[in-house]
Amino acid sequence: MELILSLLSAATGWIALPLLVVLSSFIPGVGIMFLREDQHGLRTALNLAGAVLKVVLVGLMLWGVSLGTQYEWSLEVLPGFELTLVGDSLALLFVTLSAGLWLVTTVYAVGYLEGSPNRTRFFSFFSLCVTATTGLAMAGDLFTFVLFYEALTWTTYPLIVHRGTPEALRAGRTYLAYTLTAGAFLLVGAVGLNALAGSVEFRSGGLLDAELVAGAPGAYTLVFLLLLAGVGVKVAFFPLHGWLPAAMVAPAPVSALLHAVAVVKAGAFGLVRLLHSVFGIELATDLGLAPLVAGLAAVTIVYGSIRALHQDDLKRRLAFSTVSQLSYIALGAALLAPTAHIGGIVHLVHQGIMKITLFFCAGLLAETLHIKNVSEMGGVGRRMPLTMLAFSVAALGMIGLPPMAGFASKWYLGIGALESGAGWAVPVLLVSSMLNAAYFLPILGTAWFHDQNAPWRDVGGSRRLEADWKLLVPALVTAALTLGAGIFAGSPWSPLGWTRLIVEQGVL
Amino acid sequence: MTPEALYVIAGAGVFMTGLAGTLGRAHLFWKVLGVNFMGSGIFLLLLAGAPRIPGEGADPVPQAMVLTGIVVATAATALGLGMALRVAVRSGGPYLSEDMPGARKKRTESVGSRDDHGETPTPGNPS
Amino acid sequence: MTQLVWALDASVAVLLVTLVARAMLTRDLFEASVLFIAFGLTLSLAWVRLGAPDVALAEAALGAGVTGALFLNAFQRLARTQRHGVDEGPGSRPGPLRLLSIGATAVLASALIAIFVGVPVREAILAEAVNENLGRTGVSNPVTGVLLGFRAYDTLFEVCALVVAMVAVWSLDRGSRTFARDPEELREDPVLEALTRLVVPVAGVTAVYLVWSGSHAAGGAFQGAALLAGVGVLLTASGLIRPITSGAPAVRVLGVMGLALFVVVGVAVMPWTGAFLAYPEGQGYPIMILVEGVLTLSIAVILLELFIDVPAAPEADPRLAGVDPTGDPLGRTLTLAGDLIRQTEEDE
Amino acid sequence: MNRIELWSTLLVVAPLVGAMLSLIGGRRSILAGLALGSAGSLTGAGGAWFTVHTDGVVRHLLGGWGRPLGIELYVDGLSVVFLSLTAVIATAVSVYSSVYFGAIAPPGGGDAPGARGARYFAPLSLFLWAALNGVFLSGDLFNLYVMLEIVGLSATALVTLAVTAKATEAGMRYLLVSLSGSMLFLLGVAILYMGHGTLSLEGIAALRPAGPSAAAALAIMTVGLAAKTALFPLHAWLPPAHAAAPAPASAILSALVVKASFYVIVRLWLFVYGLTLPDTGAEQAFLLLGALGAAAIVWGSVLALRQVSLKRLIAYSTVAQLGYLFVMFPLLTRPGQDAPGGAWSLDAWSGGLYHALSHGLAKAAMFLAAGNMTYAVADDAIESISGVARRLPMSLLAFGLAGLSLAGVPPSGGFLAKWLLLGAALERGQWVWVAVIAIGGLLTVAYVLKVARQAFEAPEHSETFRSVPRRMEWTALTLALLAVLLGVRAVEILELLLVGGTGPWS
Repeated sequence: MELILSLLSAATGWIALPLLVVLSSFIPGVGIMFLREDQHGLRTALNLAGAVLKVVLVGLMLWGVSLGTQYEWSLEVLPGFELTLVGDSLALLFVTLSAGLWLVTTVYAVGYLEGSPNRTRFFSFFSLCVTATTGLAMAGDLFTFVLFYEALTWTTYPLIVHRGTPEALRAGRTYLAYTLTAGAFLLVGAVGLNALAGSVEFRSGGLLDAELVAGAPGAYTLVFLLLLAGVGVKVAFFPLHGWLPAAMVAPAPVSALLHAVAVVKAGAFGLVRLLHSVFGIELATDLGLAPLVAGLAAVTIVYGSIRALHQDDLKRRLAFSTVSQLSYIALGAALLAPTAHIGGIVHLVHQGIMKITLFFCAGLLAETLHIKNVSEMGGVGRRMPLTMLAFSVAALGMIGLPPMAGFASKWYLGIGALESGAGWAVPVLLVSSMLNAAYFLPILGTAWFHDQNAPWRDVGGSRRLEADWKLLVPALVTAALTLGAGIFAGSPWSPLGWTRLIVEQGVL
Repeated sequence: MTPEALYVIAGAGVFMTGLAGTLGRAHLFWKVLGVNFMGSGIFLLLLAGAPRIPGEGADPVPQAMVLTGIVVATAATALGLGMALRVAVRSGGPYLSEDMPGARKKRTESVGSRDDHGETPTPGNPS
Repeated sequence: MTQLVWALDASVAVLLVTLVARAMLTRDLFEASVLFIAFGLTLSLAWVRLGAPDVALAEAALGAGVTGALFLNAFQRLARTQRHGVDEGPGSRPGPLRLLSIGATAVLASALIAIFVGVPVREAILAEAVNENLGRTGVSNPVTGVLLGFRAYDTLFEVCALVVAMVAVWSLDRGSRTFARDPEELREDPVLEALTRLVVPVAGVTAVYLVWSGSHAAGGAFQGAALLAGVGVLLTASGLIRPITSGAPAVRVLGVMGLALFVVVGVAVMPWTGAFLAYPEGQGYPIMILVEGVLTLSIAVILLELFIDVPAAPEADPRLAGVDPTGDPLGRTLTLAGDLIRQTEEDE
Repeated sequence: MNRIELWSTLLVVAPLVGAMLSLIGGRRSILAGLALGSAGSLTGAGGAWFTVHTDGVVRHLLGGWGRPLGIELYVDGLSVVFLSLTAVIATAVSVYSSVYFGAIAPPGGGDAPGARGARYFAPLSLFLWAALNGVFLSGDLFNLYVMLEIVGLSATALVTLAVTAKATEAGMRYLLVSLSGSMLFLLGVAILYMGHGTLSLEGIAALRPAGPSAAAALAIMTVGLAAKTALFPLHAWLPPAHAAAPAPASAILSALVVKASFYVIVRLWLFVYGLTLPDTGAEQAFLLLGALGAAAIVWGSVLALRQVSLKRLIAYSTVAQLGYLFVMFPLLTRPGQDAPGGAWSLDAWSGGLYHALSHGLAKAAMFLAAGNMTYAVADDAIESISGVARRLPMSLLAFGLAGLSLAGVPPSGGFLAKWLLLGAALERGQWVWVAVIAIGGLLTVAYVLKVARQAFEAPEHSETFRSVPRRMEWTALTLALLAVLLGVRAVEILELLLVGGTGPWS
């Protein structure tokens, strides 16, 4: 035991751990690609082994960072440009989120796709998708970020079109049209930043020097706008959000991945990096760019909520909810107050665990009872109580009721808005919370208190459980996390505690 | 005017006439012929234009180059005529189809079609 | 006297341009071929006037001779099957477009002349360098010295170009190869037979002489080979030897032998001299004569192949007509080849 | 004997001997010839790489004469990079062709067209290979002409190995363009020789060619070479020729042959004429080349998008991608000499040539993958490749990876090339090039996806699938993976490109 502990603590000192974290999903991903379609056991084993290993490695890194280890691994790609992976506390927050959720989503996906064709392809790209996400989370500079950001686009595409239906292909086209154009803007912006500043490194407090920027504010503003357009599509800022609801045709685990683990989070995370590690929040505020982002975020928050009200398709309603919720992160990051930053960044995690629970549940309903629309959900609480319990916990969290995780985010956001003098944001938050309640509470009401009002095609789970355990357990786990993150928000190891550490350490 | 200058002029004339023939005539035979003339014109320019030692014959280096050039031209001509004959068999005449009137409608930059590449070698011509 | 010489040069120059213009303007393929040969002969006169007898020989043998024969051959085959002996296509008739292009040609030719006139005259650095170093090659004809000594690398690849053309023409081949006349028919043509019997020995001896003399006077492998190839054409045409096909291993070996020897010699000297094609001091002459001799044979075979392998009267392959028109070229090829092989096996 | 003599001789002689070997014997000697050519070229390229890396620029005085009398082989980083690219791609294509044609007919199969491919592909491609190496090694103008002629003759013969009327016509047109281009090049050589009295590239460079006649020579040669490179608007011959050729031939033609004449253009403009020097006033000419390149990118991509035939789509993509190579030129010179790197933009130089490399690998992979698909469904129409995703996942993966590399999606060589080119353009604040590069990338994605989408559709007649030999699938995938790997680390290759390449000769 001693020996293992000492080995582990020695391992935490190995500063190339970030590379291993990336490889832990890359190698299974590539390996799976060369498996035959019928090698289910080996494929699942590879997948789970990678996912568990990633969680373990991330755990080691968390431990190491709390001990003060600085993780960094780099490879010179071009003269002057390195592929740099760093493991600072901000990166780790995101990595932990995606590694943890990837594990549960893998279990869920194995259950969800049982018996369907092309699983080799699916799981291969599933792993590669997470590889890209962890890579961009730990990117130490904009070059590395762009690299993984584009890779993320491409590894997600086969997942979105997985079903191969005309609808799926159309959604895939929409997705690519948005994200690739955005990728081109991001690329040009990154190259432009390098041409202007001579470096694209992420630094605490911002890379750019205020005096340098004062020399050519126009050029820097242009670069910011290009980069903003690049990340803005994945954050689904209004009016760049069109791809997200369209991508709902993908299988439920993919939606979970898109909305919680990878894609939109990559955009939000990129926005945080752009505001804090490239420009620096003071500089961005001086240039009037951070307020611009905050304004956009406020508009999107309200817009997304209003659109969500009118969706009968459950997944579409959740998608518009995502559009709205993501902008909380953007809003928090763009305000000039540490408290707001804490609120924004912690929402990255909170929104992730809550939204993934909701999508798991939506998938459960669709798989077990073929329920796709809100109007068909009457009485479903009696048929699938555990599922609906998980759903309710997450939905209430989204509205922001204590003690669920969402409450903490909104509380910090509100305080931060007042602190930074952006009092106008508080009504926005309130309106949005009311709208959240307006589109989530009716669902809960229908599910728990109405009678069955539509025919279900009940394909059932096992006799003892209401549904397949591989689908149900992940949903319950994430629901528990939602509750736990709220209840234990005071603990230093909770997302909130860790985020406060990030802000207090000055990593931003 | 030195004799060399005369031959430089002749070389330029031969080259340009050959070029004009290659571009202007649709018949593949004349295209190959034109390329040959272009070569001969350049050989003249090369040998007549090259610096020379007074009182001696032509510079041996361009002489060797022209010799090489003549051989290469022969090789190219043989291949060119061989191909032209194949075109004559397979397309029904010693012309490239887009050079022919009426073929213009089928633009060179055509989108292509299934039969664009799925054509059988056309059986020969009505002889 | 000098005026007379100038007049000669001027008329040769004018004749050259006129012949080209006539050849490019005529609609008759045969006429164009003959004009090409006449052009080649006039050009070799120009080479003599420019002090380049080696080039003159090569031009007469290869430019006018072999290439001219290729054109005549092509004419014959086109004319035999269809009315393609006469060009009816675009660009063949006089018209405003032609006038325009004649004008443009004249303008561009003047521009080209202006360019050449504008070139600053330099000393003949290379010619002098050749003179200085010729002794080290072992030959006294500077052109041969350049071809097989100083710039042997170019010559090697020039032979390579010939081999490539031969292979390329082989790879084109599909259709009958009946070039030779019927042996029965030959007996009824005493003139050709007599001519063949008379010309062949003379030409053969001349070819050997040309190769040997190349080391000190005008001549060399290419000119000799062209002559030999002419002999071969005559022999094949008269039916005294059967037409050689690309399938014959002997032809393949003969065709690449010269190139192979050239390469082998070039590499073999490297342990002593350290560079490709660098002959040891004093060994240059025998090596060059050896290479040249073998080259002559190979080039003669290649030229003969280039000549006789231009396919006879193009005719449709009936076996191709029934092939499924859909499919990539390769797919078609596959079925076709399979059918043919099966057929051959059945025949046997 | 110095090492470079050995390596450069090996590079030229090995494919040459291989070609002769494969010509005189049967199937076994064809395989032996291909193996000899591949092994010799790979060794030679590796050796040359090492030599240039340690010794810098090296020369091989053929015949021991040296310039100006003899011919010199000149080997710097640029040559080595192209030699290595040729060695890798031609080796892969050799492996591929040994199965591709071998599956069709034994060499002794008589006069049948299929047998012709099996019989003549190996010798022709090996001769082509030797001449390509010859181009990349040559330090002599006239030698370049001879090599380019051999390249042209063997390349056209490769096109006509396919038996259709289209292929014959395409080959004929290609031959005429190629020969005319060579003639224009030779005319330029004549002018330069007259004015400088030497044929050596370095010798002419030392005399600093300038003035109207030298400029005219350069213009004439460039037109000829641009026709051979299929630079817009002289590109019309390329799509039919590259589309009609047998798949392994298409791979060589698109990946290597057009690069040979591009290489000569680079040598002439940047090295012999030293046009990046500040006082040469070449900006307008560079701008023209760049504008033609930009037009090629847009025009080629749009037409690629409209094709219904798979190989024509890839061929038009070649037209477009070649445009990037010419966009490099206007970005090469930088305003303000005091900038680091002098008047020469390292980013543009590295980016342009890195693009040539990654395009070579990716395009070869694409054509081989397309060859597998058309082989399987016996049709070249895009609409008939439905179901390929299930039947030939490896080929489709190769096609996809190669396509993404062309589009500049990371990680790939194409991404790094685009990053560098964009950097050079933004450094000068020239947004036009930025826009063209970005739009070209998006259009590339569009036409690659057009193929990929069709591959995912359910096939109409699944029973018509022909099984594809594994080796054909693996070679395509290997090349595609190499194109991706180029994106992981470029440092060594870019350093190599700077050996003898940081500025014009003086």
